[in-house]
Amino acid sequence: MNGISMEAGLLLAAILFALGLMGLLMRRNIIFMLVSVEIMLNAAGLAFIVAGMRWAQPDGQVMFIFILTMAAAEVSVGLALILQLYHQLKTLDSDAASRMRG
Amino acid sequence: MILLWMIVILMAGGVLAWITGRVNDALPRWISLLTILANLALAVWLWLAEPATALVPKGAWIANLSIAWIPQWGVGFDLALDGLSLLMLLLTFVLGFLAVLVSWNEIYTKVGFFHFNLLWVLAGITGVFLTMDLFLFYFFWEVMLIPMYFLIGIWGHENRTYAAYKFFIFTQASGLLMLLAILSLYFIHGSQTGIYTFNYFELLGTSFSPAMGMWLMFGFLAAFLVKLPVVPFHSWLPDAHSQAPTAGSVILAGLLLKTGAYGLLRFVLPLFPEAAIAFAPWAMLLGVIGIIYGAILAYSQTDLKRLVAYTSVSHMGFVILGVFAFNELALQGVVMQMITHGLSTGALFIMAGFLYDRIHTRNIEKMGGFWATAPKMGVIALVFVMASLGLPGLGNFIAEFLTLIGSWQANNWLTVFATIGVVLATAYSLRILKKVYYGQNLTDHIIHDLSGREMLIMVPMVLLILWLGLYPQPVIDLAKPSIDEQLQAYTNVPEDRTISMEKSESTTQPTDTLSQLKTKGGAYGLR
Amino acid sequence: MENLIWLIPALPFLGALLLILFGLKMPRIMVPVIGAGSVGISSLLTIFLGIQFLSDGAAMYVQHVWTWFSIGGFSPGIAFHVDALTMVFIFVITFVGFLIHLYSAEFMAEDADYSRFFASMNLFVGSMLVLVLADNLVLLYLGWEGVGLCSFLLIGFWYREPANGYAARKAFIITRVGDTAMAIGLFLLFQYFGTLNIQEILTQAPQTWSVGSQTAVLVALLLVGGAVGKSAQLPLQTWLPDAMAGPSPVSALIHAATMVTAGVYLITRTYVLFELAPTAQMVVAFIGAATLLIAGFTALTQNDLKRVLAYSTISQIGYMFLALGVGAWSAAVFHFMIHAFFKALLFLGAGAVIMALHHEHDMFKMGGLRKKMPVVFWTFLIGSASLAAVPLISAGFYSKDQILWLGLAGGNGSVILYIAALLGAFVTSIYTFRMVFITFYGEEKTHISHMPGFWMKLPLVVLAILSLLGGFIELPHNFAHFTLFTDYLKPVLPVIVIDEGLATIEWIFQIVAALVALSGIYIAYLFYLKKPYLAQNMERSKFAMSLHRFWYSGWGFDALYNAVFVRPYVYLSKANRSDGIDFFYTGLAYFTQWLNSLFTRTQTGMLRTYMMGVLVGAILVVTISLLL
Amino acid sequence: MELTFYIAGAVAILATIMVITRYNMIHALLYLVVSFLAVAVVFFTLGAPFMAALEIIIYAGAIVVLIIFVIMMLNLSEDATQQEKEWLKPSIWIGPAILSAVLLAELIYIFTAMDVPTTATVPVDAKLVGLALFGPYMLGVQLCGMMLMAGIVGAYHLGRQKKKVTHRFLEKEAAQ
Repeated sequence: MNGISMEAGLLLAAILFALGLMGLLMRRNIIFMLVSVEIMLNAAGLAFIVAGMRWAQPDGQVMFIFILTMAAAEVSVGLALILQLYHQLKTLDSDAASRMRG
Repeated sequence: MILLWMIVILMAGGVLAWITGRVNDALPRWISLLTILANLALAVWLWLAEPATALVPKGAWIANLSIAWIPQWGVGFDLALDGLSLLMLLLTFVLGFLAVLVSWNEIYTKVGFFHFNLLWVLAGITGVFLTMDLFLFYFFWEVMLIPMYFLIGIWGHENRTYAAYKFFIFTQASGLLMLLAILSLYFIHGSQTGIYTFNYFELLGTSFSPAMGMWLMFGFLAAFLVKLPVVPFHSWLPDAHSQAPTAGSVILAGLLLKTGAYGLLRFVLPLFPEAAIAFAPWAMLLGVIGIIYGAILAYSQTDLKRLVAYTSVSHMGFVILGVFAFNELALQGVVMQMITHGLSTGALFIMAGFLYDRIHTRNIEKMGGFWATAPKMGVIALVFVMASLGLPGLGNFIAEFLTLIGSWQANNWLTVFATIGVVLATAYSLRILKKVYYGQNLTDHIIHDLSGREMLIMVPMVLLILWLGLYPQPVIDLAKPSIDEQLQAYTNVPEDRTISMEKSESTTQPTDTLSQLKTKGGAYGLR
Repeated sequence: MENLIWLIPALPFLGALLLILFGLKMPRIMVPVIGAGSVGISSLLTIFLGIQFLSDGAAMYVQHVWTWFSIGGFSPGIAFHVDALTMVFIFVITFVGFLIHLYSAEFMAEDADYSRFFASMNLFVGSMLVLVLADNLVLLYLGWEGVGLCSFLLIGFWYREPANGYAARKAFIITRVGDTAMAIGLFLLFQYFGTLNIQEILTQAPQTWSVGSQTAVLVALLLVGGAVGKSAQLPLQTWLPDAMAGPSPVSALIHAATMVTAGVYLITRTYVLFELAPTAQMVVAFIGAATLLIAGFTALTQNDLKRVLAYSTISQIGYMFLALGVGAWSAAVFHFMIHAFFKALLFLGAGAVIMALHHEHDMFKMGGLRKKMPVVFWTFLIGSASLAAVPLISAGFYSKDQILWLGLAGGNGSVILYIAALLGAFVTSIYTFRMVFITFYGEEKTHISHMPGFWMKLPLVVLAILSLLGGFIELPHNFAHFTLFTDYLKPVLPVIVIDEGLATIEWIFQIVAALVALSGIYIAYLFYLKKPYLAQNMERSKFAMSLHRFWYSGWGFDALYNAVFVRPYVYLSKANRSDGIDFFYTGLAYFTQWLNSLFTRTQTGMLRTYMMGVLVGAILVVTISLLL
Repeated sequence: MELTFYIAGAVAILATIMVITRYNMIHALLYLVVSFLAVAVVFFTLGAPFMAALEIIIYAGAIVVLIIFVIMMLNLSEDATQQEKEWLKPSIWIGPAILSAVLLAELIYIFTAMDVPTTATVPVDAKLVGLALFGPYMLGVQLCGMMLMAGIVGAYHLGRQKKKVTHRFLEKEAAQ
């Protein structure tokens, strides 16, 4: 039992999420975009944990673990894709990969 | 069980025809012919055995079959056969038989796949005519749609792709509306009684608020009126009919349109008596507009198949006119119209196919004087042209006369206009005869008279249409119990109305909770 | 014998069936044997039936062959009803029909479609018999439409000529307009009586409706609609002159003797309804009077021999309608019978003339045939005398005089009707003898190629005898009390009430009628034989010319209908050939395509743009859910 | 404890701002590690020590290290930083920033406008989490396993350096 209110936790999560979103939209560098996505995922996990604490249920933490796993998988696949992309286009500019031609 | 066999035989025959089509072109033809004949024999046997089974206190039902399919959702594999279905099945197999014969010398590409599609369309139609489970009904409704799309799209005439798409989009879009209505019906019935089921008999007693009933009926009507077709929704039909191969046109005009009429009789009338009565004058008006509009358009067409297609629009107007007259005479007329229109229009399409075979055009401006060299063809064409204008002694007269005399009891003025449609029918029908068979032959082609195979197709049709015109009583007797059943809801209307009004008040309760449930998903849930 | 009634219509049908199935394969000689033979046997049966009918004194025979269909108490049967009225009609149909078949055996002998001709003719005779024998209105309607079909087939018999096809189609469609009215009448009758059995309706109607009831008037008028269509009366008369495109025997049988009088039969058959609806009966009388005048004046100006006869047929049926309108039922039926004899005779005679002159229809290219074709001339003359109602010796005098007299003295008679009928009679005798003088007198203008043989002369002679003697079975009251025909029909049709005040001076009117007929003949003689320049002088005046043109065109009815109905309809149909409603759906398709091209632009491939979209969407969703 | 929470939260926010504004990638990643650590502290203050540990091990440890490795593999030159400077102009970032701010404002409004009585959080220990994971969420755990497997296989497949470009999405681009 501690005195931290749920609002404060959720507020933090919201701010982190918004910052991640801002980063995602601002940067053209694809690695920065990936990093921003990580921040957003992390913020979502934080929200889950705060909610779980509020109701004294383990479910929030379980969800965080799932998000964590997902983030790990996502990062590995994402980085692999970035590697390929750089190999092909010789740049990390996300706008350069705007053509979907197979 | 015999009902299931009918569908299974057709589907299996289709697959077999496809497989053997890779080996040999003739095999699929024979296989489909035998398949359909087997089914025809089954149907005839059911008919002849009918007096014995009629004594069973089941009422109108001659045979039925009920297998649980997806019991969790209340979906059953329920088939049942009454006089109406049996008549439709007989028509299906007769026309199917003729369709195979017609394509004997017409289809040379992908013969196996053609017959697969043909048989699957027939299987779908058979299913539609038999099924007593709305889910299954929708399933078969789709089964008959997709093979038909291929029939038009692959073996059709010059503009086939456009026609096939148009056909598909019209019927599919309207079918989805029906699915929506079926699902709402399912949930409404479920929330009222606690029994979630698609079974037709269970759903029969469902009552709704008047507005709800109206909307649900419109869902069903959308599918059936497009299929029928009724005038503002008819524009797929001329394209599909004129572009389809002969067998496709025969099945489209003879059977697919009838599924719409059958749906009206089987589902719309008994399920939504309230809404149907409220909508009846408008429906009859649509029918009359269809009769006259179709006739006017048919008059000026130059493409023979297109002309016949518009006559279908006109003739199907009688169906909706009769259905919404809610009396026995009119409904008998409608059933008769379904059968005789299937035969007469089918025959006219087949004649158009024969002519296309000979001169490779469907343009009647390029025809003329064919009577001189093809008198047999002329006589048979004469019979069916006369059938289409409603000459007494041929089946169509009985149909139109009964429909009109029945609808007269319901609405005088509309019937008067519908009767005027018969004059217009005379104009366009005689135009066919005059353009094609009268006058001078201006083409270089010498028109050969009908061959033995062609006579084998046409002679039974002539005999059938004459039989239906001179002694239709067996058909009427067969259809009577089911028509009585469909009309049950209308025999004591005032009483019914009060009951359902009371019920409709209680039904508002569950729908209200339903609507609350929906909004729970919104932002308010967070508070 | 009464169990064999069904054979009377069945035999011609059988003949037609045989000819349709095997007509092309059987030896040529068999075709007329089957065609005429079946009708011949029918007529023999009819005569036997008639003898039995007269001798055993039964009011009617009814034979129920099978129930056509039966739905909830409505069960019209294929059932035949024979009473005195029917007997007259089936006698005329089978007997005159047989004679015309005999005639056609020779007349059509050269035609390639010999068997098609006889098949259609047999089908016609069968349908016509069904029409008059039917015991219910549905079966009557079957016969009614059946004869319409045969009329269509036979008018368009020489189908290679496009004009014939048009004429056939016109005939069918115009009569169909009338049939529609009749069908609506049937619906109305069914609504009130729950049955369409004629006898039941006739017995129930007086109990259901009072005299002058609006429904009764409506029903009667609708039936009149059917009758005017079939009988080529105003306003649906325009098809009959064009129907002359068919072979002459067809014109004789269908468009003179039998089918066109179906309307007369229908009204007579349902006379009870008309007695309940005096207004409708009045309408019938005036339709008859107007038609007989219009058609008579039109006949005056025609050049085509058969068209003269066609208009005269319209005019004569107008007399029958007039008789029906004043309630002189038996007079109408009597005139029907006599008219069948002499008009069939005239058409057959005209056919012989036309055949002899290489299918020349124009009277002014004929002439001088009196010497060359004596049999045809004399029989034609007898027919003409009957048509013009030459007093005392011709049958036509007795039947027409009766109508004239009853038109004035009958219960519903009036002076207007009488004057119209008298004027009509005057015109009739002018145009009839104009036709005779132009065709048979004067000098020969076209060479004769084909003289009628025995089979063509025999029917002419038989019909000529009937046209002379047929009238003596019914004499005017003041000659002798010898009214066989009226007495015979008395059980079926009520006897007309005669104004007693006028009855004493009936002889004056008879003399007037006789003088009118004779003076008409004299005027024709004067204008076309004695002093032809008189006619030419008259044609020079401007007024006469325009009047002539107006009459020649049949009082402009064709042009009127073309302008009011046909052309707008065809225009409407042609204008909308590609189906206006379809534009909506193609428009929908184009709209969808346009939307597609619009939304494709958002597919830039830029990740950040997509993200921006997601963000805007999220903001929108959150905002909306906050606001609601 | 409360104070720790607020301080850690502030650190996390600041560090994240730094992450998204750095031109140099490695600097950004270092700030990211700080951000993750701060969030881990937040977890700890909330009473979820096990989650805090996982956050440090996986996010701050594994994931960031993975990204650094990749950056090293790419062997970026000095130009990259220059490039970033060009890309990150106010005209580019002002729009997204405003929109994100709007969203944030709405979220804050939603959280603060709740009329649910604010109660303090209750710590839940790792044992309960374990029980839940291998009890009702068994299926989820299995799915996660499968997903990780798929991720590994996918990463291996995609990340392979090939002599010749064969990936169908990118073949044409490479050919140009």
